[in-house]
Amino acid sequence: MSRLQVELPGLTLKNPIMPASGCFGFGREYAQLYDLSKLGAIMVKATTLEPRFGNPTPRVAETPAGMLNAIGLQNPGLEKVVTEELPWLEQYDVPIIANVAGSETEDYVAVAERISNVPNVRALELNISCPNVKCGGITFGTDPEVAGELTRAVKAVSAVPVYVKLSPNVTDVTEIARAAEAGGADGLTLINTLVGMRFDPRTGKPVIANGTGGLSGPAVKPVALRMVYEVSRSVSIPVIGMGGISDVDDVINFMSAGATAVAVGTANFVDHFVCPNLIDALPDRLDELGIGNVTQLIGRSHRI
Amino acid sequence: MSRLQVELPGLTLKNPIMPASGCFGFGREYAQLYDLSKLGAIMVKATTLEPRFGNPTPRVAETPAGMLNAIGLQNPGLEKVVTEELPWLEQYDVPIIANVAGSETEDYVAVAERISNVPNVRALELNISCPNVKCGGITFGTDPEVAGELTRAVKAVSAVPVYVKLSPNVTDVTEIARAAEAGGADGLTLINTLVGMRFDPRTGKPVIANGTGGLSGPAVKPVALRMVYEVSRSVSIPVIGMGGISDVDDVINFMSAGATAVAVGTANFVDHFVCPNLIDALPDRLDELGIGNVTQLIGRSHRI
Amino acid sequence: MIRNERMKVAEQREIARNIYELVLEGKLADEIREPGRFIHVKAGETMDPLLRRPISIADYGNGRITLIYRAEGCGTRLISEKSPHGTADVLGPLGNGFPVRAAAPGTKALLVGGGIGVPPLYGLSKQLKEAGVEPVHVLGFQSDDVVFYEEKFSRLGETHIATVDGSRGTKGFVTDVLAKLGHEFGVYYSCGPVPMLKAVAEGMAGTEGYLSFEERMGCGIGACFACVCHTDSNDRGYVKVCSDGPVFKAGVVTI
Amino acid sequence: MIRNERMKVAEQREIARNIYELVLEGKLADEIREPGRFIHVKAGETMDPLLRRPISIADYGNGRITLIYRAEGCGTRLISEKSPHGTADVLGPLGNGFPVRAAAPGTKALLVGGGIGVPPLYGLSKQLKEAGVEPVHVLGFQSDDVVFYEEKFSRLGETHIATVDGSRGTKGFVTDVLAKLGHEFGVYYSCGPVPMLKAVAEGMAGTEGYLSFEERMGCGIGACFACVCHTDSNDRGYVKVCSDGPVFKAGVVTI
Ligand SMILES: Cc1cc2nc3c(=O)[nH]c(=O)nc-3n(C[C@H](O)[C@H](O)[C@H](O)COP(=O)(O)OP(=O)(O)OC[C@H]3O[C@@H](n4cnc5c(N)ncnc54)[C@H](O)[C@@H]3O)c2cc1C
Ligand SMILES: Cc1cc2nc3c(=O)[nH]c(=O)nc-3n(C[C@H](O)[C@H](O)[C@H](O)COP(=O)(O)OP(=O)(O)OC[C@H]3O[C@@H](n4cnc5c(N)ncnc54)[C@H](O)[C@@H]3O)c2cc1C
Ligand SMILES: Cc1cc2nc3c(=O)[nH]c(=O)nc-3n(C[C@H](O)[C@H](O)[C@H](O)COP(=O)(O)O)c2cc1C
Ligand SMILES: Cc1cc2nc3c(=O)[nH]c(=O)nc-3n(C[C@H](O)[C@H](O)[C@H](O)COP(=O)(O)O)c2cc1C
Ligand code: FES
Ligand code: FES
Repeated sequence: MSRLQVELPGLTLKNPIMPASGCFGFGREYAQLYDLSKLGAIMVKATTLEPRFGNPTPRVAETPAGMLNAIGLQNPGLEKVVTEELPWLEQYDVPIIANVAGSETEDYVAVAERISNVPNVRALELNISCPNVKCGGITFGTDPEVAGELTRAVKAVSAVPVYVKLSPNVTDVTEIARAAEAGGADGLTLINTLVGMRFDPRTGKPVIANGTGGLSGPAVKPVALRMVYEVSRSVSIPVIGMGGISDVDDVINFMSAGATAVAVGTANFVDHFVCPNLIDALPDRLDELGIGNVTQLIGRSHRI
Repeated sequence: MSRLQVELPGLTLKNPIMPASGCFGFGREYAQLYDLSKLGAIMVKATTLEPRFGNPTPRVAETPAGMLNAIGLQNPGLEKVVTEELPWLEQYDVPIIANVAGSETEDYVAVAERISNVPNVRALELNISCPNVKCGGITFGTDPEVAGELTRAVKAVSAVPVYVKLSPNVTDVTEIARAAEAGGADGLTLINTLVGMRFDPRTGKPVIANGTGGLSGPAVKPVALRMVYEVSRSVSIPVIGMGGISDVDDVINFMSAGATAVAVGTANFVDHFVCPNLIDALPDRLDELGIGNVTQLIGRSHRI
Repeated sequence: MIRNERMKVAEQREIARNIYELVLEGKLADEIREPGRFIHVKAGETMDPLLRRPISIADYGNGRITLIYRAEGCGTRLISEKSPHGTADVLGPLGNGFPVRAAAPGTKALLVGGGIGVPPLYGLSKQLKEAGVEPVHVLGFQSDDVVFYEEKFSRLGETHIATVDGSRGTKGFVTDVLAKLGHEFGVYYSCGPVPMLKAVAEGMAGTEGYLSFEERMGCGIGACFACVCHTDSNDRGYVKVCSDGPVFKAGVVTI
Repeated sequence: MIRNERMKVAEQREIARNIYELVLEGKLADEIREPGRFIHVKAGETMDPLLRRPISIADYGNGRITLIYRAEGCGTRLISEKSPHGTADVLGPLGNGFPVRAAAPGTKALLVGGGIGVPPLYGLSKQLKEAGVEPVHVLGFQSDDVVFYEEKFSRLGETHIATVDGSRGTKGFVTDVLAKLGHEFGVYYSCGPVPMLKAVAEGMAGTEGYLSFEERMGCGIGACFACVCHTDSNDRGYVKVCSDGPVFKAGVVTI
């Protein structure tokens, strides 16, 4: 077994590195740059029942060591994703984690049921934490009861393991984590973006047309690491960590904090080869640290 | 009246710029660098009933465009603050906002009662949001009922207006804001730090001896701006905004978002003259923007 | 092929107030087949500023590309500090450029640029000329001190300058010049701020035209949906400026 | 007086592997009265890296200061890229240095440095020598390729080098050299990693000594309480490395 391999419910990953949802589309663009089979997995863009156009532009704004986005879950809708995007990805030897979003429980359930039966979809990621849509998304992610219920409803129909994606915009992230676990979640992914704003000093108006946006990138990394640490200590299901990862020590640190694998979002816009670069750099860094197998990193901070 | 002057309960400020609590001690060190009378106000370091030594070191760690701190409210205690530090500040023509912290309601009340009677203390800032102490601090700042009760208890004894300092580590900051308002707060200050962590890749341990620390600096600015915007729209008491302010456009933007004045924390460590520099830069920037009076900025984004 | 390359800084100079001409050397230059494409440049070496900056390729050839940009915000100011010892981390070439073949040899083509929208028209004009098309340039700037490349454009064809304050050429906007131009054009090409594009497209209605757009970008390659514009011309209802554009046929993007 | 100055970069060179000597010019240099004080340097021009970096003043005079530092993390690497065209944003001088007068003229003083703790001892040694004290240097390094200033120290007095891998001088630690030194010292001064300081203080127990400490810093001027160490020597129970130190009399800081 390769020293980079990790096991997660539904997923045997060649390595613990995958692009985060929304930062990699359905893989077509990055496939121009490198072989997607190299990746541990791919978290594809959020899929909703109907196609969505998303929010007006500007949809992104730079912030110190971070960015705000309010894409608004633009996607071609379940039908196209299932008949066009996911089959296209079949040519690569890489498990797909399908990010599922909606406005009501019924939407989530409908998307989950159908998408979980696509052959290369090995897990679902329930997006209950998108801050950029008026209904649905984050409202599900801030109330433990609602989060637990939704998880239960989706678990009932899903043909593959279900990961719940947690919002950092909460007082106690472990409370939502435990509710998702109690609802039957097979794993957790975190963090989604922090709600933020930027203003234009000339007009006094928000720069993002939507007003608020989701903050991501290196700026949020300390918050993400803290939440991965807290959550992984308070549940017994595995965690996929993300939030500001851009170099190999970030991978090491998220795993030390308690993540079994990691996802890379914003960094794909800065270094378009970041995922394969991290995968290549990891063995050498493990050597330097005197660590034989990447799994030895997982939750190392809890033991000391 | 100067075009930079702003009015707040208990405070007539020459200008809307003041150093944030904990980043300026009791002013002695910065007084070596410039005349403190230039400042709009000074938010002095948290004062507790008894002296506190604080947390073990390392207490700070750098993060992308930010820093973590876990000082742990180190301070010489109420007696020394009232008899030595505040009287020393009497030589400057600048109103003092005293930051009050404690582990129990009684501590807050005792500190508030005595410190609010010191002549140059024109307002209190109730620190219910410090993430770096085991009891007290943030626990008061995440439960609206507890926050409201504490505010009421302190208001009952304070000789000066009371501002409540809000934690960003909550699901709905407006809920705590409204509870503080209902408890009789004269104003709100926000944000305190976001809870974060950093790890050492070699050891797998947290870099900050305390484990977690409070994230501040430019990295948190988008979150701070969003919360100032939300809170100022949901209460009718004034807001002092802070979180990552370092340049004159940040001042403009926090005021546009809804702040009546702003505080500068971490930036004092990067540019030790940042407060006087901002005060000097503000009139020119107002000219460029075609704005006559700084008060015209306040909540400008709400009107458009 | 899209490359990510540390290109060598061959030259960098300020050619007008805050306007820089940067010449980069590397393999990426050989991948460019069309004027009007762009590259995505990492401004500094740290996490702030974070995002790459999209800059049009003003000219290319012989293993080099020329960029012309305004040092404005924090990112472009850092780029302007790169000196001939150094390198620049560049992703590209990206997007789709101006179709040179849309202009028939022997006809006149109109090129209208505004401010930092002018640079990609230079490479376009050179190629039109080579293809036997006669380029006519109408270039708008804020004021005399930010005008650049007037002579270079003049060498390729008739060139009109407009400045808002009248400190060089016609006082006013490019549309003020257009109104007085007596030519027949087979096609027009334009790049500049949206209000200008809009005015040009209206003034040239009936003539085939190509417009280059700007939009805030994340990835620059079509993956993040940051740079989406509405369209009625396809059934998705949108186009992405970074990968479907930045150049679109007039009428495609709703402005 | 503490100044915040954009000092001119006069010289910058790598004097050992990843070890740089940086000479800065400015008014700040005239404010320094004592060896062992430090400055706080802004590494880049943006928000990342954010905090200033504390670096000891290795030498000063004639309107110049010399820093010697290891380019390790992101901040010191950026500092190492500053070239003689540029400037460095410096706050200082900060802290309290080594008391030269603690050594009586005619006596021998022991100076023990480890790695990047060696630099401030150079300025100290020069001043001791001028004051008629005979400095004896014991300098520890990881290996031959990171040894610096051996010749400069040798010119001032007896100099012993220890390297962990034995690639230069004595194999082992500075304490291995100290054990074999036959001299009588009136006072010792030391700067380096805490385990070294501890070992030196133990080995020299009974002799008056001064130790220079490092601690993570925020403000660098005593306002933020980041750099606090326990002490039994005052009734506050603590000292701040940045403003009470970095040099403390041996025994003051609990190690
Ligand atoms: C396809 C394309 C081609 C371009 N070609 C050129 C060119 O040849 N010459 C030139 O001077 N400029 C060009 N621009 C505009 C250039 O990208 C911006 O001026 C630049 O990104 C501003 O960065 P900054 O660091 O100066 O500003 P900042 O204000 O620090 O930028 C903050 C963020 O906003 C983005 N941004 C700011 N202005 C623009 C803008 N107008 N368009 C898109 N994003 C923006 C930045 O990329 C960054 O992410 C082009 C833009 C696009 C989309
Ligand atoms: C009073 C004093 C004098 C010093 N003198 C010298 C000197 O003359 N030459 C030299 O090479 N080094 C010296 N150091 C150590 C030097 O400050 C650190 O090596 C440097 O800050 C590391 O920055 P970085 O960007 O390379 O590392 P990073 O890992 O990027 O630094 C991250 C953060 O940790 C802090 N940090 C990292 N290491 C240290 C450290 N050892 N001490 C304090 N803070 C640290 C940085 O300042 C920064 O805030 C001194 C430290 C102090 C406190
Ligand atoms: C442009 C953009 C679009 C995103 N879209 C989605 C999405 O569709 N579904 C989702 O669950 N998360 C989405 N996210 C959040 C990321 O998957 C990730 O959780 C977050 O950005 C933190 O990671 P990072 O700092 O590495 O970007 C998006 C993030 C960005 C920047
Ligand atoms: C080193 C340090 C110490 C702080 N101590 C206090 C404190 O004692 N009381 C308090 O209310 N806030 C304290 N804060 C929080 C700041 O007052 C401020 O709310 C926060 O840092 C955000 O502003 P900034 O990003 O400008 O630093 C401290 C912050 C820092 C960085
Ligand atoms: S910038 Fe990402 S899709 Fe265009
Ligand atoms: S670094 Fe702030 S008190 Fe020493």
